Amino acid sequence: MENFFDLVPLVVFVPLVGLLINLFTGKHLGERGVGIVAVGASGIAFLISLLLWLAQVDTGYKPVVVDLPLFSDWISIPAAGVEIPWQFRVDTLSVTMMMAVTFVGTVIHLYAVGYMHGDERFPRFFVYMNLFLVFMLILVTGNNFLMMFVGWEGVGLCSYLLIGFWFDKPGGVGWKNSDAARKAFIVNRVGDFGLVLGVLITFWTFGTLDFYKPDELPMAAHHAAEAAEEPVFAPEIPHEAEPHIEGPMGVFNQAEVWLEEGGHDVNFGMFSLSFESTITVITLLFLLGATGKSAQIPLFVWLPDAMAGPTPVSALIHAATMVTAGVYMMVRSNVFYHASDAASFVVALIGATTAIVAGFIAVGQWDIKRVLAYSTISQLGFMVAAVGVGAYAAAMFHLVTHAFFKALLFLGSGSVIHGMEHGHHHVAHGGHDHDDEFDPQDMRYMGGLRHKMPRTYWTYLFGTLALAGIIPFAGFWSKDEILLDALKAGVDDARLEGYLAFVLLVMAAAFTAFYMWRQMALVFYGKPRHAAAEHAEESSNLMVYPLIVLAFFSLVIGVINVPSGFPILGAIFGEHEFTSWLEHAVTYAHAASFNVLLASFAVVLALVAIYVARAIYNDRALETLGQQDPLELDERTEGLFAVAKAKLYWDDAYFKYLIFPYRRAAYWLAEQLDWRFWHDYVHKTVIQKNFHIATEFLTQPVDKGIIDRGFNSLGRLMQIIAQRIRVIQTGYVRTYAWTVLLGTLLVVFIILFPVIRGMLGL
Amino acid sequence: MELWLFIIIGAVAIIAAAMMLISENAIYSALFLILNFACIAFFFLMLNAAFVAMVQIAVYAGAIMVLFLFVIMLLGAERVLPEAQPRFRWLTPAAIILALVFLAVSTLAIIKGEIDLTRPKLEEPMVRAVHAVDGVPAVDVYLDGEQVARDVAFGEASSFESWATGRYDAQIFPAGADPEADDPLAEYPVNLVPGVTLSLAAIGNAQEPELVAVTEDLSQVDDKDALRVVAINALHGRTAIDVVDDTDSGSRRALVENVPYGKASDVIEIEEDTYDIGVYPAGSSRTRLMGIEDEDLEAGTAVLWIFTEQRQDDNSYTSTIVNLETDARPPFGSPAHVGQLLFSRYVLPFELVSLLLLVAMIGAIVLTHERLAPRRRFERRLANVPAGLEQSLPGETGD
Amino acid sequence: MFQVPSLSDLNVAAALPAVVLALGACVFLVVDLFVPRERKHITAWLTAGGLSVSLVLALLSLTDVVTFGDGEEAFFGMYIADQFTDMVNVIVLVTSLLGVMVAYNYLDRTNMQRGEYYYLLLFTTAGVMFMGAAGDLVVVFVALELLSIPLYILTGFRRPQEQSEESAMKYFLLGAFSSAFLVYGLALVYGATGTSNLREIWQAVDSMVAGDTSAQFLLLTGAGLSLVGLGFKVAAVPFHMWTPDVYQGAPTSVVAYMSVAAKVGGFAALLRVLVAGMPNFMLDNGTSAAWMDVTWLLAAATMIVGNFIAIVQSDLKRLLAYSSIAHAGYILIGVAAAGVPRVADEATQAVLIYLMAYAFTNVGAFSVIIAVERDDASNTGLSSMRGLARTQPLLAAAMAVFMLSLTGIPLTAGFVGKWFVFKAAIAADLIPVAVIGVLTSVLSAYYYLRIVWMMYFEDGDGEAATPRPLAWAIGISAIGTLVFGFLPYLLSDMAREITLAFGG
Amino acid sequence: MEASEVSIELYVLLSAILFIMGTMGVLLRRNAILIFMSVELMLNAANLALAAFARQWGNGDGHVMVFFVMTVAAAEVAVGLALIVAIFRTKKSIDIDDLHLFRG
Repeated sequence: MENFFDLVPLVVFVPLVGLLINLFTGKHLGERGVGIVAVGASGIAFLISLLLWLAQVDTGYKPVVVDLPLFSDWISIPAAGVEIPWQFRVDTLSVTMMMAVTFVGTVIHLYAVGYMHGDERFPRFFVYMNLFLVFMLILVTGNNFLMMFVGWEGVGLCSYLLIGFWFDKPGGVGWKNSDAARKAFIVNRVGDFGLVLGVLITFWTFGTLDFYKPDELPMAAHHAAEAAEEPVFAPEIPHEAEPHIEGPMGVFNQAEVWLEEGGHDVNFGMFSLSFESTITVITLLFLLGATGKSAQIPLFVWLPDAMAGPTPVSALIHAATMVTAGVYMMVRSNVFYHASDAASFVVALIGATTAIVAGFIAVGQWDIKRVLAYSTISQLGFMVAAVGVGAYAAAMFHLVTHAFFKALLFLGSGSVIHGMEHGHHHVAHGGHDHDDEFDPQDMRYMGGLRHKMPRTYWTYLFGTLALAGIIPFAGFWSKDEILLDALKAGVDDARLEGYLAFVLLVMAAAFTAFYMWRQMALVFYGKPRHAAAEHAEESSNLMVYPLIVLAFFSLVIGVINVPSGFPILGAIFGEHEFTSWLEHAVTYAHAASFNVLLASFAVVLALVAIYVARAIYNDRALETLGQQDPLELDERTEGLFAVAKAKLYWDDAYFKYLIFPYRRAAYWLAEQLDWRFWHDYVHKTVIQKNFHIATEFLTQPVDKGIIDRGFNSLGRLMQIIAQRIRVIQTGYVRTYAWTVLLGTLLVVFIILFPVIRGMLGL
Repeated sequence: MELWLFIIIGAVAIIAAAMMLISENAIYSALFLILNFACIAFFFLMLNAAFVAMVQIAVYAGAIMVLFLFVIMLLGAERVLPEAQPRFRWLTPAAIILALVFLAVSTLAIIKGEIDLTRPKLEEPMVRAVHAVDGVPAVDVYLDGEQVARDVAFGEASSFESWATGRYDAQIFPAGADPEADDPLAEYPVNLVPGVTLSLAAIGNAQEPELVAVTEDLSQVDDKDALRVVAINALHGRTAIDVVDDTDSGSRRALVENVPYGKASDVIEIEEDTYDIGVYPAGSSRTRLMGIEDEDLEAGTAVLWIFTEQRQDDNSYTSTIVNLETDARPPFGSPAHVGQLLFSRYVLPFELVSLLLLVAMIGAIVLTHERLAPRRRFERRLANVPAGLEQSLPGETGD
Repeated sequence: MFQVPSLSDLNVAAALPAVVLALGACVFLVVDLFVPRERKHITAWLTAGGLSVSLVLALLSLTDVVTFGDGEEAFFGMYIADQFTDMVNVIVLVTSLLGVMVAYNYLDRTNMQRGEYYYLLLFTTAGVMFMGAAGDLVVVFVALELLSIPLYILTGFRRPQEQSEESAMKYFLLGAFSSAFLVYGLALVYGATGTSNLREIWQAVDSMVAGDTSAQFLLLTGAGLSLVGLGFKVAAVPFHMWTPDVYQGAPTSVVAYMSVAAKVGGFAALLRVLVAGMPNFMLDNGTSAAWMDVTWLLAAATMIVGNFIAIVQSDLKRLLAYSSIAHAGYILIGVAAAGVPRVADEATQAVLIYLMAYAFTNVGAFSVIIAVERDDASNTGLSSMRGLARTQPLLAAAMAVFMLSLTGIPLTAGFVGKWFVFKAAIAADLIPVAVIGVLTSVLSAYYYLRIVWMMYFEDGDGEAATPRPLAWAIGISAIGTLVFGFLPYLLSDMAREITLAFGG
Repeated sequence: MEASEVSIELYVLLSAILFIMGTMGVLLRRNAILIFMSVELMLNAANLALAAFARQWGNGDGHVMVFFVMTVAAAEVAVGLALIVAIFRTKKSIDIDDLHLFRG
């Protein structure tokens, strides 16, 4: 099956082809055609990932580096010793990411076909979506930091384009949308700046950006073996892997070697740092990148606003895949993080704090998608914290399970919003007053949807339970793993961040269960609180079936990594399958055994939180729900809720301390120069128009049919050429024979040519 | 003389071909083609390809062209009417130019190909094994570890095998032995050069067998009544021998003289006849060591005699002659020559060609066989069908 | 005395699958005489049985479960029973079996149900098998004729329909013309090397390359002319002109079979002659065989011309004819790549993999045409595909799979074939050709996907009839196309051992 | 086999000339039977070359090849003439320029 590995470029190229097809012919294909192409491209990418997975299993999980033919030395300056080949890396980590991205991507694409039905820019949407897949897959399949960075920037671009997808919505919404897009873009730049700097230092330090060179195996197999409590989980990497290190190494093995030897300094020209400190600097810079992309403190502010994009975008990009890129990047660099205690500490702290802070904020939100957005931030915090405490496998595990149930929840919310809009539409046309205040995403207008949208309800319930960490749903397994690892880091390794993370995460978990049940209650229970909710209808099958698929996986996907010592299921599905699978790519992946006490504690905590939520948002409370939350009415929680509702004043703080001063300075300068200049030109023209120009520029070819026209005339050109050529096919035998003779002559002449040339002395 | 003949016949062939091309009437064309074929048959003869020449006349000019003529006559298709508006004016000059270029290129290829004209290539050397060692049941013979023959019993010979030229060590082993592991019974260095035909004869006795390489000549004898004979002296007593024609006791004639032990005589040619052959110690005509009576020697064969002795049950020795007769190689290009090739090396294509002819027969039938009229049984059934059903029955579509 | 060689001398057992088939054909021919006219399906079943037996034997031999005969050479080196032969046998036997299945009802409803059809099919198949196993130029030639002549007859089988007869005539005249070139080419090769045996040619070429260069002219011209003769069979540009006319005029069931079988035979023989016979034929100490340049030029021309003209076709059969020309180009890339000795094996395997993939896909595509074709051979226009997805969803899905496979979309067999061929081309530094290949296959999407488009997005009657054997054939082809697409290692494993190089 | 006065080269050259004349016949004549006869001429030219080369190499393989070419030609003739007869029945013509139902 080694041949399969050569297929890996296709994972990137198939969506690329899909997007090109839609770009060129989207206008003609119609929704159906565009949908088939886009979903097909993503589905094929998934099937190829599946084949890669099979191949990995078949070849004993050996990491493979695949050269992209013809592109293998895309950046090559031999004089400067710079050589960064475009290589793909197929190992268990990248295959995991590929499978998750493409599977969830396919399901969401399918959903989006239903969701975006009737949108005037339907093809453009799927062009962006496939483009996103392309970049995301470049990100996860790259074998060097540069490819990863290309993907990183690319997904950022797609995110920007998609958040502002509805930039022209009337009533100021479009303005808000493009604002949100810009916000995401700018905030991410800060993070990207950190990443770029980190990558540059990495290159300066190691002279290469390759993770591993071809045929190089992750070196510290023995580290992993020591770290694993039970030898069962020692990876089956053959022993010759170790002395294999000759010639140039990839950054990770090089780092291992230098760390082992110790005493290396990195010379930065004006000053030099010890290698260990350099690693810390690099990892912290990477962390900055991750806080941008994965929406961690302090850069998480963009993600809730990013919900302005269409819901499938929120589900795919801002919940399941792109935002996990930071986690993936850190897990990929686990060798670095493992080496730097300081960085690990910061990482764990940031992750855990984000988890609790975002969980807290989520409680105070009324927008159904905002709740989920903060929940996503919180869950990403879990993953980052897991990286911080060294539980790389657990982080990846939570990443995978989270991808399923968060995608499910977002899609479910999309279905709810769709249903609400439908109901509102119905009401508006039914002669009722048009309600300008109405917001289909505001949970205060919902209620009682359980009966209106039963299938959405049930799948949403699955997602909620999974997110809340109720056994046996997927979230339980992964969250438990993280908590256990955090505690273990605290107890066994006496690491402060372990304790800290554990405490914060447990609290965050309780918050999770609470706000999710609050959401369930507000959306699905009680009675409809608005005419729109009364007339809401179940969404189309095209939207519901993906929900069912995701709900199924939210229930069962946890069994891929049943902890050791877990009764029955461990015997059926194997223990720590996922961890031992990752161990072949992630050097410091390790697993902790099952702890009944902790697990029960977490589950009970979640159940208690749900119970509390149920008690507060009981039917009576829901019936009388006005514009205020029961928590708001109760004076004991009033203040807290206000804080949560105000997002912990985080955005305000940003505004006050960062943007406002900046603007003040700008205003001041502008006023000094020309008030008009600032307001009319800079603001209106430069910022607003720029956004429009940018997206117009990118999509005009599609929308205005320029590419289309070009493509058509290309087609016509080919037809004309073909018409010209077909003339030779006269239908007369004699001319056919004539061509045969002509061909013979040519063949003989060409084949004799070298000899004739030699003879004539040419 | 030969060159002139070639030029004249060649000119005729070319003119005939040209006439075939330009004749308006297809019948003339066919006749000119026959003339051309006859010329080619003549060239075949000049090239020593007697059999092919024969087939060319009989099959090609005879059968096939007659078939052509027949079809032309049958269809009345002697001429295709010229078009009022020739469709491909450009075709004629273009084709002529192409053809000339092609001719130029192929002429170049042929001339530059520097076909070696003077020296016909010699055939590959051939070897066979002959077993004449008393007391060894059967032997395998190897050349440098490659098997030439296996399981050759006493008094028998394997068939001739073509072998690549070069120097080899010939070895004999008891049948079934492993040439890698076991020691050979005897060894003998041989040098295979192109054109040579060797018999590797194992002689002597079981204790000390020896190998002798005998050069034979299988080519055709010029005199068609003659044949070739070689004799090997493998007599136990190790005396040199004479082989004498004893047919007419009055005029005894020594065929070969003074052949030492373990050596072969020169190849001699003798007339076809029935002979009595006697073997005597060299120079002596008194003690006849052995002999064969009334031996019919046929022309066109090559005979190998090995004079040896065989141990009897009572430990005495009896003289024996291993008498091997091989057909002389048929002359180049003769029917026998081609026939032998056809039935040995080329048996597969030969069978395929027979299938091909079968297919051609079927094809001729399929393509010209007229469709039968609608079957009667069907019609009869039609007559019995109720009136309303008649239309719904599928008729034979007259496609 | 001269003795006729015995069966064991001939090592007949090594050629068992082919021999069984050829003998079977002869036996069925006799049996068929006793089968009444209206029950010719008995002959069809017999034929299918014979093919199955042979297929099983070939598969056993390919998978090394059973080794027939003693060593690789049979009939004094005329027949080479190696893995290559086995694979060629399997491909052509599968094609042939599918060919019988698609013909079964088609012949009935077009009123040409005759026993000859089936055993002519068998003879052709035998011809291909012997071509693939040829160890001698004579066998190449004779087997080529055994492949061609039944095809000429089958092309004209729909007598007295004018189209069928005309296409048979064209095919025949041009076929005879090109085989004359082949004969002349073989004669020149013989003249240059003094032998017709491929192994001896290989040896002779070795010494020729080492020694003086005078005979190179003859050998080069001979190789070129052989390329012409075989290039005609595989429909390589500019020897492709017969293809569209013949495919359009011939009975569709014949086209379904011959579009693959003739290619398999032609390419197998091409590989035998060029890659086994004269891979070492290099000029001026070059690194690639002398015939490589011309082969890749042909490949490029074939891909370009085939794909371009296909764009403007309005008849399905004619469109697929140009498509099959284009595919000949892709396969020729593999042949060209085999000119570099170090990739010869890889390229050979790639060609066989491509042929295997192509066999399923192309027979399948033609089977769908059979399904939509009316009894009077009409309704084969592109418009017949309109609305097929609504009336015949399964058939349309199968057709979509075939079209995607022909385009070379990943996860179909067609992609796998292209993948291996392009890989071999890149390994052989034939990057321009590989690029042309990729570009033209992008181009080909234009007309293949138009068919998919018509089936799914346009309204029409979409009438079709799929009686059981035809449905089976389409199903098997579709499954084969998908299975090989999903599990490419099935193909690569099958081909892994194959080498054409003579040892030593 | 004594050396011949006429060199093999000349025979091959003659065969090339005849082969090309055959080609010309195929290209230029419209009568299907004549085209067919031209093909026969080409095959014969090839045979002549084969026989010449057989003489040159002194082995019989060339003769056997000639034999096979002739037999195959016979088979081709049988089928070809049958086809011509068949098409004559339908079209009442053996002018190959009348065969152009398909084009393009």
